[in-house]
Amino acid sequence: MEFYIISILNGLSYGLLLFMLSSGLTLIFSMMGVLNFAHASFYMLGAFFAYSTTRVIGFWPALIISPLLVGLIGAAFERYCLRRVHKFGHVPELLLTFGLSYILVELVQLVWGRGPVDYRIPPALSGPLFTLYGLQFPMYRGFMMLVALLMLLSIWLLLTRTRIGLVIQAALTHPQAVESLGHNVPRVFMLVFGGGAALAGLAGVIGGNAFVTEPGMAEAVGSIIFVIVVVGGMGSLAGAFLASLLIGIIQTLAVGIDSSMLGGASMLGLHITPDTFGYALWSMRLSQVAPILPYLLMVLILIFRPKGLLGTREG
Amino acid sequence: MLKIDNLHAFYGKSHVLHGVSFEVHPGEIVALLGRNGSGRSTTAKAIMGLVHCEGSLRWKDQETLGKKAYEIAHSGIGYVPESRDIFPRLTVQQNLLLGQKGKGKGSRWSFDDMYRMFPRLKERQNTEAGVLSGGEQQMLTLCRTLMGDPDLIIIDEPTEGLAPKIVELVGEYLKTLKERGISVLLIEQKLTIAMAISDRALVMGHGSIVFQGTPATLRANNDIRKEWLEV
Amino acid sequence: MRSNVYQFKPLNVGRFIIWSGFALALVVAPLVFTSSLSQTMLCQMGVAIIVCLSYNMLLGQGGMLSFGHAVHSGLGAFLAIQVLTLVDAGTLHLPVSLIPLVGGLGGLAFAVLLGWVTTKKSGTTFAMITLGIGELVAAMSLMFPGVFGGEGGISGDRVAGLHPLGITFGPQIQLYYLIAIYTFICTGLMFAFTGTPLGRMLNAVRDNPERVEFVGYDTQKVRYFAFLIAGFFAGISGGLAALNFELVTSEVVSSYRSGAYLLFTFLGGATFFFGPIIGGILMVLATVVLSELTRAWLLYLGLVFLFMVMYAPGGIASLIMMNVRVASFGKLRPLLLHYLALAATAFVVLVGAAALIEMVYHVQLNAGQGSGVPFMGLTLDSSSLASWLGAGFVMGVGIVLFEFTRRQFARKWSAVQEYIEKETKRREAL
Amino acid sequence: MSFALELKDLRKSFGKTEIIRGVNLAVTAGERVAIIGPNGAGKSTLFNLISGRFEPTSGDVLLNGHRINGKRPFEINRLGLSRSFQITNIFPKLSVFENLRCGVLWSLGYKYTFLKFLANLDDANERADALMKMIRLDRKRDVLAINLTYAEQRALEIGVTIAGGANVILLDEPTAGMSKSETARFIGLIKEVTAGKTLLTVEHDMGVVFGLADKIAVVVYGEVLAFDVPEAVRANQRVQEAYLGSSVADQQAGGH
Amino acid sequence: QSGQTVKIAMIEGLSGPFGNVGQNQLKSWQYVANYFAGSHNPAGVTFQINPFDSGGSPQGAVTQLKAAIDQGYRYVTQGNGSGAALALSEAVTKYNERNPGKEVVYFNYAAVSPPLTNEDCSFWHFRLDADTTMKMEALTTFMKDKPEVKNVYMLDQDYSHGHEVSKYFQLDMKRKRPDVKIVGDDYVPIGKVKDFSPYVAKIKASGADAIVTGNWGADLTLFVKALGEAGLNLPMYTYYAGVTGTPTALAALGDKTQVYVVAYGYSQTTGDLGKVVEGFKKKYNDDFYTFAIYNGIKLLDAAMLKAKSIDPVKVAFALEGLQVPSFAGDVTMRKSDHQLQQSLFITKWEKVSKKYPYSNENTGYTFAPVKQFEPYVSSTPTSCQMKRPSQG
Ligand SMILES: Nc1ncnc2c1ncn2[C@@H]1O[C@H](COP(=O)(O)OP(=O)(O)OP(=O)(O)O)[C@@H](O)[C@H]1O
Ligand SMILES: Nc1ncnc2c1ncn2[C@@H]1O[C@H](COP(=O)(O)OP(=O)(O)OP(=O)(O)O)[C@@H](O)[C@H]1O
Ligand SMILES: CC(C)C[C@H](N)C(=O)O
Ligand SMILES: [Mg+2]
Ligand SMILES: [Mg+2]
Repeated sequence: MEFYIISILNGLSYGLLLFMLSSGLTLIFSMMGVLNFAHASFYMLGAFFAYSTTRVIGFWPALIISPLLVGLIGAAFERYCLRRVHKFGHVPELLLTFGLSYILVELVQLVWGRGPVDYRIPPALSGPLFTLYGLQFPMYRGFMMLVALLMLLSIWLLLTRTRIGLVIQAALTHPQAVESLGHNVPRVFMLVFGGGAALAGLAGVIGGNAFVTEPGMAEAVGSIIFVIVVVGGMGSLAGAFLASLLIGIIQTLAVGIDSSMLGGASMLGLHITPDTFGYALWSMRLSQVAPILPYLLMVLILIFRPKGLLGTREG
Repeated sequence: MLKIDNLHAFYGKSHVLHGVSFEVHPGEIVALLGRNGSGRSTTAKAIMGLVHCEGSLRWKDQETLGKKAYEIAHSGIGYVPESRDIFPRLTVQQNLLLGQKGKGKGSRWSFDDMYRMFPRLKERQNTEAGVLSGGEQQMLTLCRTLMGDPDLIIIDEPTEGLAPKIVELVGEYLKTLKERGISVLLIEQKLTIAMAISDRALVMGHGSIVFQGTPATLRANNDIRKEWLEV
Repeated sequence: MRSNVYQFKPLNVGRFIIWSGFALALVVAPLVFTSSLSQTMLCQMGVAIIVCLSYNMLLGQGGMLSFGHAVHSGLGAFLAIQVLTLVDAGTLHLPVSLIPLVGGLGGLAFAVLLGWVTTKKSGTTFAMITLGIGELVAAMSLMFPGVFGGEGGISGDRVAGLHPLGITFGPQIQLYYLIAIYTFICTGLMFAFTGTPLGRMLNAVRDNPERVEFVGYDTQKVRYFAFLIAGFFAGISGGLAALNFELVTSEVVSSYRSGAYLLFTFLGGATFFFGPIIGGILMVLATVVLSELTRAWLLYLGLVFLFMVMYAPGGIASLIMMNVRVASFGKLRPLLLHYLALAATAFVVLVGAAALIEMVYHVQLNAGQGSGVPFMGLTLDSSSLASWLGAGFVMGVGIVLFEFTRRQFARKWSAVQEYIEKETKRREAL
Repeated sequence: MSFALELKDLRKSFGKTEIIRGVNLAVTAGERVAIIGPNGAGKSTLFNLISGRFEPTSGDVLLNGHRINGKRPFEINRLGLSRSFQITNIFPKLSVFENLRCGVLWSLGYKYTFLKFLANLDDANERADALMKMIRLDRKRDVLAINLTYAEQRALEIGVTIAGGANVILLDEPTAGMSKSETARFIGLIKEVTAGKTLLTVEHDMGVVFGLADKIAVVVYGEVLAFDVPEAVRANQRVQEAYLGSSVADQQAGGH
Repeated sequence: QSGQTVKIAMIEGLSGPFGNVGQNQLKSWQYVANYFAGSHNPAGVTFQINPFDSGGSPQGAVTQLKAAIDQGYRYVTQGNGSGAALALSEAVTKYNERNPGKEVVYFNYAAVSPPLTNEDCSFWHFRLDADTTMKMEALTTFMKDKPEVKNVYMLDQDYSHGHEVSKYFQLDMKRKRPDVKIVGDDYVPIGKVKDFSPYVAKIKASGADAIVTGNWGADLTLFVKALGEAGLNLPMYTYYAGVTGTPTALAALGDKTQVYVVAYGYSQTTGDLGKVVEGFKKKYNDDFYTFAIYNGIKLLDAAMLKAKSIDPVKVAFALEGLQVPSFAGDVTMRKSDHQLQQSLFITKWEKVSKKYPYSNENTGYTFAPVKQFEPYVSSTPTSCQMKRPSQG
């Protein structure tokens, strides 16, 4: 029992972390339709910036500054690269971000070396928040959850309190029409992309010391964040949020479940021995596949509900 | 108010407008007529800064050539494209909302005006614009542009696909616009309402103006009509 | 780039020349590049060409952006190697030269299975499903050592079975010619495909699926069939790869591979049939040679992509075709000089930039190991300000010159284009 | 007698709004029927229901006596019904010729084959060429569809529609956005290419309507208000109120 | 042979995920080579190590092998990733069969997968590291004397390396301490898990009092980190805590962590190796932790002296059964399977002290030796049937 309570808690916090990672992507992907493969790289950039700025001026200022820096870089990238290819459609955009991710990771390695850097949790936030059944719940996790929620709020406000969302959606299909109605489409795109990058940066500042800040960190989160956006449903912020929590919890609970299909099979009277065909598959424990469940989930969702959980439209 | 002088426009390398010159004065309706492919839509796009062009475009005594579309729009020109260009994924309401420029800024027109003009739109206000009927879409684009509160409105074939009654209605509304001091550049195909409501008519052929005058003189001038319009 | 779809229909003479040229190239290549490395590379190129072409069936001709193409080439490879081991063991008597076909069938089989799911959807949804499936298969391949041989992968010996007229496929060169033959045939078949009803409807589906339904075709079926064929050829390339390396590891199904296919197919040019051929060749050059020449190769790669996508979104093929078009109007000669100038200045820029990058990497990677950086024959001294300034200067000058020549070229180019535009209009008018 | 196309108490609602409210219509083979009605009356929706783009909420659609509602568009097309679109809907990145050939292929039974070369399908190519001449686009054979003028695109739209040689053809505002002269030519064209076929066309231009139609169906608010020969319809009082009865209409009609 | 230069091709992932490890090991090779170039080498040959970037992938390795052979290399070395190692061993063997007279010898300095010196063994492959069976032999011998170890939890990466760690630990433990219960045996897909807290919760629930894992890289540090955060400070026994980057990450966790490492060496050594480690640190400000390289050069050197030639075939034969003095007693290249027999150590991660001053990655922490095992202790039997070429 207590194990499940703890797992749920872990699941929630992990889910919120996932949302923190993917919120920026949700913004860009759902609004601009750009599959931003460099998103994870922005996340990494945020972490490394934070590492350096923290040494100079401390964690709290870094919390503000490094996302801004990343945001600027993102905006610049949109302004000088992405914008050129926008008219050629999504594939070139995607490849552009692809190329960027290569470059960023190399540059990071040039500046900060190829190994992890010693980027620590600020003393103020380290230590347990509370203890549950003899396991401590780290304060920093609490902080992380808080920030994730703040992100959710801010994006939500952006989407509902301003027309930016509408302008972009319209501009995706009829840029000229939107412009001739007096909206500065290019600027809006730049802002959104920059904003998305900044969110990724913020995630980096916080994820960087919660986990390990190293050049490999981008690749690690790489595709999972897409899963979230897709499962949640393109164009749906709430969906992404829901998906994050769902995936977080599923994955966490699955870790705790050691039963495999063997059990089910024997229940059905099938009796499977190590030399039955595909024994490996039969004996695969749920806990073992937990980390790849999200992909399974995504495929299933896309097949049976292509809109995604709360999505409004397909593709 | 709008003064076009020796305007040349290009699509990529193809030269479409060859020195177009004309004026639009405050509060007048000018009809721009011509055959398919004569370059009327291109003229409209050129004014909105949507195609690459050379020459001189003066609006409210300022050179707008080379300005961005949104800047021109903000300076008070509204444009209703011929390919309706409604935003299919947004609702009717949202489409109109995007018509407004700096929000809050008081406009001559309110949502209610629009809905009064075309009750059909009110009924559909929360459906996705993409599923509207052809005609409804046409109405929507017109209203959307009006929401931006322009001083000059360029309308490219507004009556296309409209039922005769609605066509007449549109004619009426263009007149009311004029009464409110808004000038209209009306690009038309079928002479019907154009001749009825316009103060002046321009005829375009092969990318330049081949006739200027009142509808009356145009009606009189048969060979022009034969050569540049139709039998 | 005027046309986004390439209709290949020169006089059949021209076509004949092109194809025999291709064949000739395949034949003589290994006689020119004799070292065993270059021969393995040639083999890999053959394989890469096939897989990129098959990928472009989806991307270029069908508008299906797949992130999981490696699944088909990879699983094909696994099946092939498994069969090869059977042949080695003597339990199965199959000429080694047919093993690639086995791979093809493997690829096809999985296409039948997975395509059934994926091609139900199109656009972003399709892309994402393939991404998910790709990730799944990749993860699985490590989890079932039984089937995929775990980290070590599965290895076989291609010198197996009977050896008709002394062909053992032991020596690389023999294998090369096998691959060459496959490459030629597959390329031929895939080109033929573009000229068949299905091929054309595939383009139609890419452009406007809805209307396709109203001319009597089921878009899903069209996509599905194309997917199958692509899977088949991907499988063949997998089988060839298996023979080439005599080893198949889980990396062949990795999403990284799928990504590479996408990148290089695009770089080669997805809008023209022969684009992927260039892409395939580049893929091998980049991963083998470039990584050999410099430690900064990933950076270079990234930069190249960035610039290509930005300035030549049609890929290299489109650049070529543009000039072919110019040439066909007899306007190429005046441009050649400009190209020369461009190349020269660009080279200067590159030298400068590369020198800087190399020095940076040197400082970062082997600091303390002497400050000498070997660079194109001469050695730079990463510790002396001079060589930094020098490199910077070279690059700066290069940029200025390049920009200058570029402007000149641009002017000339647009003039030519204008002429061509007029010319075409005139011909239309005839 | 059996009808080429028959609608029986056809209904369609989107969400709670019912757009088509029980349409009954029977078109005999070889008839040319014009469908008119105010904007948003449901004309295009009607076409969408017939051509399988939407599925009816209730009621039946019979093509040559067979029930076709619920079938997918391509199935219906194979049964010999073809339609054009109000908002041009062609293959933008294919040349004029390819566009037409795509329209031809299935009807000539080439299905999904990848064992034949297009270049050798003489019948398909000849038919495509013939169509190209018919719609006067032979000059632009290899021009990509996007680069055509609006009018040309409309022509191509029709070309693709008739390419399959279907015997029931639906045209949604074929002449929209064309000058009178173009329109006149177009009516001729349509008559020519649909000779001997059953034709349903949506139109707002009374000129076209009276120039083209053997019978006119007036759709208002998702119901058929009248279905009769032009004279009778023009005389019909309710039609006058609901739709015609305007100087514009009279002018247009007078135009012929 | 004296006065000649021997070129060794180092085929390793020098870019990409494990680039940093490879880069470090490249420097290590080059450093040791220079170090021995001077007085220290009886054979009087100079070794020259040049990098070939395989991107860490098996196929990349095979391709780069071709490149090296073209450039006339007759000695190649590699270590990171047993996959690439198996691939190379295969490829080298095949090549040697097909190109007699041009043989190539392969030194494996880090890939620990047992098959390499068992069912898949090859005459041309020499393993300088201790394979998993040996490491587990030593580790279990160490743990069996720890009464507090009763319930062990195992977490490994879901690929052959991880599977082997789990398999051999359980085998050995059953033999030595039947009473010890394996309360968990979990696998994580390599490099996929970001948040290990669910596993920590599971471990807690399982009531384990010790953890054994073969994880490396982020999979190790994230795991340790999660344990620390949850305040579950169980002793952890592992392999690769010394690999580039990991110490830095460990240090960030403070003192409470108890990490034991089983390896064939440690950074506190004095004498020759001690000098190497010190010098390396001075020169590159980086840790020298792949001690196998030291043995590698020493063995090669001795073998060439013995063979009076640098011809690979002769050297290979000379290497068989060769015994040389090393930093911790003698090491022997076992003839039957070409697995180096050497002492193994258990070291513990702790703050630097006067006794153990060496600070890994300047973290102020170090791996302090807690136990040494003579070669015979950790020596394990082999199933290798070596196919030897005809001598000469
Ligand atoms: N996007 C474009 N690219 C190239 N040429 C174009 C483009 N749009 C229009 N043209 C050409 O410019 C000329 C004028 O087109 P325009 O649309 O202005 O004609 P129009 O007078 O509006 O006629 P209509 O709208 O009735 O077809 C035509 O010959 C057309 O071929
Ligand atoms: N998919 C849909 N969802 C909701 N409403 C729809 C949908 N499709 C059509 N409608 C509504 O049904 C009504 C009829 O549309 P339809 O396109 O049939 O009109 P129409 O008779 O073709 O008018 P027009 O002559 O202007 O084209 C319109 O009010 C439209 O908004
Ligand atoms: C990078 C190294 C820690 C890899 C390890 N030697 C292995 O066999 O996988
Ligand atoms: Mg126009
Ligand atoms: Mg309609």
